[in-house]
Amino acid sequence: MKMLHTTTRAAAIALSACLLASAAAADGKLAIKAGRVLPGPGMPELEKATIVIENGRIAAIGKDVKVPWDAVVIDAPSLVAIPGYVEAHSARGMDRPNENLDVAPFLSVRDSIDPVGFYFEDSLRWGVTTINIQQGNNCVVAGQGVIVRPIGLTVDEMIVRTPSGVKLSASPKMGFSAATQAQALRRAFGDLRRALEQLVAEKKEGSDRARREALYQGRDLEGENAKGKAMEGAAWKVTGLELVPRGEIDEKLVPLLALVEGKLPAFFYCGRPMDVHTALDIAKENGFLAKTTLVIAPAAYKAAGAIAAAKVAVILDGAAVYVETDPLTGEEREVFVPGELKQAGVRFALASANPTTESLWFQAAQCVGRGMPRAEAVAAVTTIPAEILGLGKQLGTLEVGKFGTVVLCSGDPLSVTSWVERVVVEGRDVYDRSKDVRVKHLIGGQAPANTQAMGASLLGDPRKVVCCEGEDPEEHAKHEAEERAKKDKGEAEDDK
Amino acid sequence: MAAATLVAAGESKDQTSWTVSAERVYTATGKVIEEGRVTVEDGKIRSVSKGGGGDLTCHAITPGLIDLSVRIERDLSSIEQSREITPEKRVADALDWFDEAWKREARSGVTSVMINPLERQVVGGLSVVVKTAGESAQQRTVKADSALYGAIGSAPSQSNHAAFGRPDDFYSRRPTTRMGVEWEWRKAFFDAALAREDKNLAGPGTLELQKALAGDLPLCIQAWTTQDIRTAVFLKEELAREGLGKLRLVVDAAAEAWKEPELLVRSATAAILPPFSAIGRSGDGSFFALDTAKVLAERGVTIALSGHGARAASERLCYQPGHAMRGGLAFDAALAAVTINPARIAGIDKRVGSLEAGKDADLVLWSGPPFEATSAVIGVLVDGRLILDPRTQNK
Amino acid sequence: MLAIPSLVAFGIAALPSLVLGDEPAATPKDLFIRAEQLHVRPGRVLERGMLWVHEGQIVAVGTDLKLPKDALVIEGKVACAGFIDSWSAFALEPNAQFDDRAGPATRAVDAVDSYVDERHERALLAAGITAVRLQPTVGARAGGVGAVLRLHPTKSFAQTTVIADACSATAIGVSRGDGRSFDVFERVSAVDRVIGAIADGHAYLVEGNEYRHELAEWEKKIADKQKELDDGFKKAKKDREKAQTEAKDKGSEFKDKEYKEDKKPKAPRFDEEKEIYARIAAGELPLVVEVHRALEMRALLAGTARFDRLRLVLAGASEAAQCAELLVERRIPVIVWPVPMGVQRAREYRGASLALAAELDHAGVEVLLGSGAMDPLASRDLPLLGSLAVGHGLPRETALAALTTRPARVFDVADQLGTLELGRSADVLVLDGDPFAATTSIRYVLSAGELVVGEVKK
Amino acid sequence: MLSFLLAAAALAPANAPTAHGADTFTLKAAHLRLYGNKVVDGGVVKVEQGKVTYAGDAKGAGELGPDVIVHEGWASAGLVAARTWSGLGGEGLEPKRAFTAEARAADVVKLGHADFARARAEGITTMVVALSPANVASGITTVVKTDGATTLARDGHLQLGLSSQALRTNRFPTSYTAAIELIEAELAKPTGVWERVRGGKLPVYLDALSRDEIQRAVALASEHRLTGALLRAPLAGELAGDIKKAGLAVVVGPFGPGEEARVLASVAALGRERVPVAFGLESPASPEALLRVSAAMCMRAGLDPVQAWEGLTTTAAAVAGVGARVGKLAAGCDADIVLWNGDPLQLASKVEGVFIGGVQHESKGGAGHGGAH
Repeated sequence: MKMLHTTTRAAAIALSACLLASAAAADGKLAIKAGRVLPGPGMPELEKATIVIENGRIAAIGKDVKVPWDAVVIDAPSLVAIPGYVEAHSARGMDRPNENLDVAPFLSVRDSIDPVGFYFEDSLRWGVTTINIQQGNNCVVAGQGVIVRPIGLTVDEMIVRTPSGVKLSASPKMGFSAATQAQALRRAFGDLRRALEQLVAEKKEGSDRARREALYQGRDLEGENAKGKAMEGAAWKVTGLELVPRGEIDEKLVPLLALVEGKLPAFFYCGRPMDVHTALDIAKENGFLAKTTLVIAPAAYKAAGAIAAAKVAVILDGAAVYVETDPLTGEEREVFVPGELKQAGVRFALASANPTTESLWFQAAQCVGRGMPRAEAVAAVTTIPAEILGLGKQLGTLEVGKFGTVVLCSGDPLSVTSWVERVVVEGRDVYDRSKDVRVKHLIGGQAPANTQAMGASLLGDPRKVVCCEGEDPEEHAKHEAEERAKKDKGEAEDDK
Repeated sequence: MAAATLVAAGESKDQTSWTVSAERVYTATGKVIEEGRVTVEDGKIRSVSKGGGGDLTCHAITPGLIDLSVRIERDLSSIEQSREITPEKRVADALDWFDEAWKREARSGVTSVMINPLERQVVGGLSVVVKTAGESAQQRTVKADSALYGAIGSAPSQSNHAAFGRPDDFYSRRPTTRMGVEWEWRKAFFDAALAREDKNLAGPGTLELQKALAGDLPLCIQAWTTQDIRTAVFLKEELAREGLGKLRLVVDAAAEAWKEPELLVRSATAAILPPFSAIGRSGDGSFFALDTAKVLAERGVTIALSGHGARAASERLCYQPGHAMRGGLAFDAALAAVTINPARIAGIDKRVGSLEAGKDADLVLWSGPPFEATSAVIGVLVDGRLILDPRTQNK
Repeated sequence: MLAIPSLVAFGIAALPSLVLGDEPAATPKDLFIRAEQLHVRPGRVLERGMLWVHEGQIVAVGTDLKLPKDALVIEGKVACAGFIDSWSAFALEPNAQFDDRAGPATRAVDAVDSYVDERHERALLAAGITAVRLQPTVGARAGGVGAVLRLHPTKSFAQTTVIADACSATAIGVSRGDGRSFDVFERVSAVDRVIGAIADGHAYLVEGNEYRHELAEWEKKIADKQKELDDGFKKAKKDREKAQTEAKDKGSEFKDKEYKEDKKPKAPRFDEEKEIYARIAAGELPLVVEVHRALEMRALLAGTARFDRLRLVLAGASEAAQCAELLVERRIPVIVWPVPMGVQRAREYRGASLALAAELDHAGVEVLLGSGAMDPLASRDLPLLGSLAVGHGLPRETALAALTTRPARVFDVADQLGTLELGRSADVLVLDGDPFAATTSIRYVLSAGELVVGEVKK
Repeated sequence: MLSFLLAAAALAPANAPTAHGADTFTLKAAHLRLYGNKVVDGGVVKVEQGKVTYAGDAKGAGELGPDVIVHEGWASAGLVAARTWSGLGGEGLEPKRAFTAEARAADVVKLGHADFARARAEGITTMVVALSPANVASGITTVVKTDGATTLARDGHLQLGLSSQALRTNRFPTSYTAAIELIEAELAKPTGVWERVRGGKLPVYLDALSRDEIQRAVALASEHRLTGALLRAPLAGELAGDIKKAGLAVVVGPFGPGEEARVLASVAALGRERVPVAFGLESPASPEALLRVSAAMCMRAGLDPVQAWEGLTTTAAAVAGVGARVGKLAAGCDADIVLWNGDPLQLASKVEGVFIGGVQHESKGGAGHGGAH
């Protein structure tokens, strides 16, 4: 999905700053008085209820809750409060979503995140308050992802948890085929295993020899004590790994080892049904099936049976309605993918098809439109993704003890006419639509002060340079250049 | 829950008489009937009244949606590129009646579409309005030569270049700039005007241009950005000033119309809006504000929404009114913008565009409030034929 | 006429029931086949033969078997083993066909799409193809490890893989119509490349064996030493203390005596490609080489003569007739592709004759038939290509062998496929006439003892 | 006897009369396929000066002449390929202009070309040498025999290309619309090729691929009452009704292994609608053997065997406009006879002898196929 970067970076920072002005008032107490509260999928809704947040967590919620005297109060009698949406997998928000190295689990996307990117702002605008950012799908074994909240000017401010897991793909990376992709995946784990075995062998041989030497020289043996630990829960074991102190294991191997040891979740991309089998086999062979979540393209729905049998959860990375062409007749048919997944008994979360109009709310709404019970549709964008990310106890619903992350909508959250008016993330009042410059721009086309008028600035072609009234052409040229640079980055996201 | 499959065979295929009832019937005549019913006889609407029951039921009924800017021509072989001005060429002659796109449109509630020539030409030729389903080409044609269609902007000059070396394609030709495109437009009309007196000046296409000048043939110009919309309107005003003619102007893909709505208002120009875009970025480098439809509607401009024949289900015409409403457009105006307005613009409102006795039985059946993301098109009738069967949906 | 209507259906959506193919009712434990002519194997035909299939296995063949009770009885004119396409791309992911990253260790099974349209698979079965040898990257330098799969409309290929590593394949100077052309030097070096790879594999094999041997020796030696050291420890300890005190007295500093032992032998570096070529050199895997010009064939044969366990198979082999006697002498089978379609611009096929199969057979070369792996659906028409080969002089019996027993033997699956002998899993065709007659239709097809084409009323 | 025949064949140079000398003899064959599914066992064909004077059972044959050839297998009329590029040496296209209606395949074709020897070896005795479909008006086909000498019809058909392949962005026209307008303009001309086409004196070959293109071609044909056939038209069967109404035939193929089932089913559908179907080739680009392979594949897909055989002989001859002379074994027809070791309808049957105009030709083709262009 392309992203639009049209303001100058300076302006963008100013913009984000204004969004976060009130974020300073963190860790204090905050009370939200909402006209309606929809605490979570299937939970009874509350009329005129209050949510009290202390130290970032929900301290109380209900109709007659006492508001602490020192709490900041958001009085929103006309608004509807819902838990923030959870994006279980996204390759957006990075300067570049894909890495050229085929196997690079030692990388982390945190080094690639652009905190002032519009993606994060847009996410807030559409009620997405937690995002698991993973590398793009064009990889073999990709880097480790991070879970962020879309607020803050530095990556560290944003981070909820890192690493969130390793990204792998069973679909051919560019230039690969199904055969060579599977080969590359197996090679990665085979190399790991051989490396570990050799490490252990050398270690063992070393200590044996030392012992013999000591015997020969008549010295008493001072025993080796290894600080290492053996692999547990893996399909293949390297016996005696405990002999090797962790420090001595090549750090490039560590993430894959963690995967094999079941210590790190795996997000395995499958673009086609056949890829699902490759992914499941690799995960089984190497013992991390239990920690695996499949990120599937709509086309992969045909493998729903196999997915259900393997008892893994999936994240649907794409549109809910898939247009499929019959290979024999050329006729098209529309498949409602979440429906297929549900029917097969697969546990699934939905991901945004684009950062705005087809964000999580829209995906859920589509499901309702195609006859899925509302509770199930909403769960697929709140509780289930939260659970997939291991944040089920913190996120997904509005309950005492969970994160005080609340989205206030102008009406039914799944209605096209509703807008996100306020967002509170872990007790911090981080978004107010009435102060949002960019949303005014998107709706009314009012370009924010000291930024380039839209449209004209997007004409990549020098022939079509159009200056706005009173604009210094030199400035303009600078913007142009920046525009193109940013636009390209946007483009780069397409090949994820 | 799988698959919106079109009704392929079976008894209902040839049935053209139905009684359809719904909690709400939106007639697009300004009237909404609670607990209403539409009776269809031999492909025509017989009555629209209160009452339930019938063969098909659903939450809401609207008239079949009409899209005035759909591209179904397969490729460049649908336009004659040896000249940039080809007003006499009929897009109908290059149509692929077997294209899956027809069903795609029908499935999502679009029952009539205007097919326009590709924008690679300056003046591409004659558009045609057809139903998205039906037996033969003749039966499906609602209005032949429904408009003269062309483009202003970067498209007609795209990949053209000044002739150098041995020209081995048609792209070594004028125009190579917006200026060039505009010049071609004016030349075409002025020549056509002159040819009224001096028949020797007449050539292929002159007749069509003259019809457009006389206002007998709507002139539909694709113009995304505000400067292109200006050019289109100025062209109309100049021709009027010179006393050469009175164009019935329609601007297609008017993404930046929000910048200067006055242009359209003062020239009584109708606008076809392109699909709303996630982050404002729209075609030809334009920026498409979300409240464009609202602004134009409030200024009294006749607007029609379009899906531009999107392949992805979520980008089709049936979702565009929702986006427009999000931008502030009232429901009734949104409904009009995909039914009666386009019908009027294309001059087919006698047959389609609203639910009234005597009109074609083009109906859309909705699972919930129309245009909401939580609603789906679950049934479609075209000329009384059941194209999408609500009894098989959302099961 | 079952085969025909069901084939017709594929084009026409208006016949959904046929398009989907009627699911054969759950096949009973026992099937009993009666045929006027039962080809147990080419050359062994039973008049009024009978075949008893129990739980998918052939448990009895003869002329006077008694009908097991509540067995499903299938009758027809001719019965024979299901056809095997020796050279197919059916169900292979398209990218895999021309993937230049592929190497000897790339595996066909990884490129098999279990979700290939069921109607395509039924079309193959309806044409009598019950198994295929799949080989990715037909055109690239290395085809990797090929597999033999049984076809079954409802089972996934994972369930029907007969052998996952049936062979390894490579090609010499083959452009496959993709416009690549090779000058003579390139082609000669391609031959050297193949021979070199086999040699490396052989060396790798030897190296590995030597290492294991040396390691064993070393371990034994060390074990002895260990024992001797354990025994000598008390004394060594005394000696050391003595030496230490002496040193103190002398005022000179004490030094432990230096310990020596043989170094542990180093394991050869793991190499996935050499692993494969080692198996090839050891004769575990046949090596299929697509090569067309007599010049390269001779060079290849000459260069590989010294690998006595190597199992070479030629494919394509347009000019093989010119070195037939060599092929006979080396007992090298040849997979012939009767109609090189879609490659009209590929130079290597110039001079490919439709009579090639017949000529080679006449000269005594073991001929197999394959559909060329250019088009995934070509396998469907392999029987027609068989007829065509017959029409150009190949004896019927040989043609039948080329589609059944021979591929089964060459790819090491003879114990399961290729004949109607005891113990084989039942892949059986029941036809209403000569298998090579265009007018013959296939009435019933059994895949692993399951009725997958045709219906029998009890 | 047979062995003698083959020996003679081996000795005989191409195009030269064999031991029998004169093109007058009597053929006794175990089975005769006269036409369609008309098969005579123990049949006799009498040939005088290259013409068949009698074909039928032994009784009706009367007195047999001095030269009697006995064939233990089958005999049939020589096969007819309704389309091929053989003998053109790749000169089948004049790409500079889209309209080259006056271009004649007859001016290019080399009758002695090895392509024809290979065709003969497959039992093909008559071929329509057509042009590339990459022009709107490609030119005029020619109908020749594969004996290396005989031209049956110098002007066969006017070949028109209505597929997107005939439209290019480097020449006029670039659109279906203009292409059809231009053809109609040409048809209005009073003289030349187009006049003969308009008057139905010269049939057309209309090349089209997608269904919309077929639709346009059929519309054009029926509007101007053109006679002739569609070329290729892979999915013509799905429009069989319209094609039948327009009175057109369809020249299908060549089909190779793996051809789409939908395309083969379309041919079967044409057969069911009784639309005349003839088989064509694109030799030397693909093997001549594909003529019979195509027929066999269509039979597998449901085409009636009789129609399949006629598509290889009588129908093809009719489409080629030489139905009176070739395509069947009947008195008055040319003595183009093929000897087979089995039913010629079977792919597995082998060609054992070929007579063209009563003259026997060696039936071994040039080694292999293809490439030679």
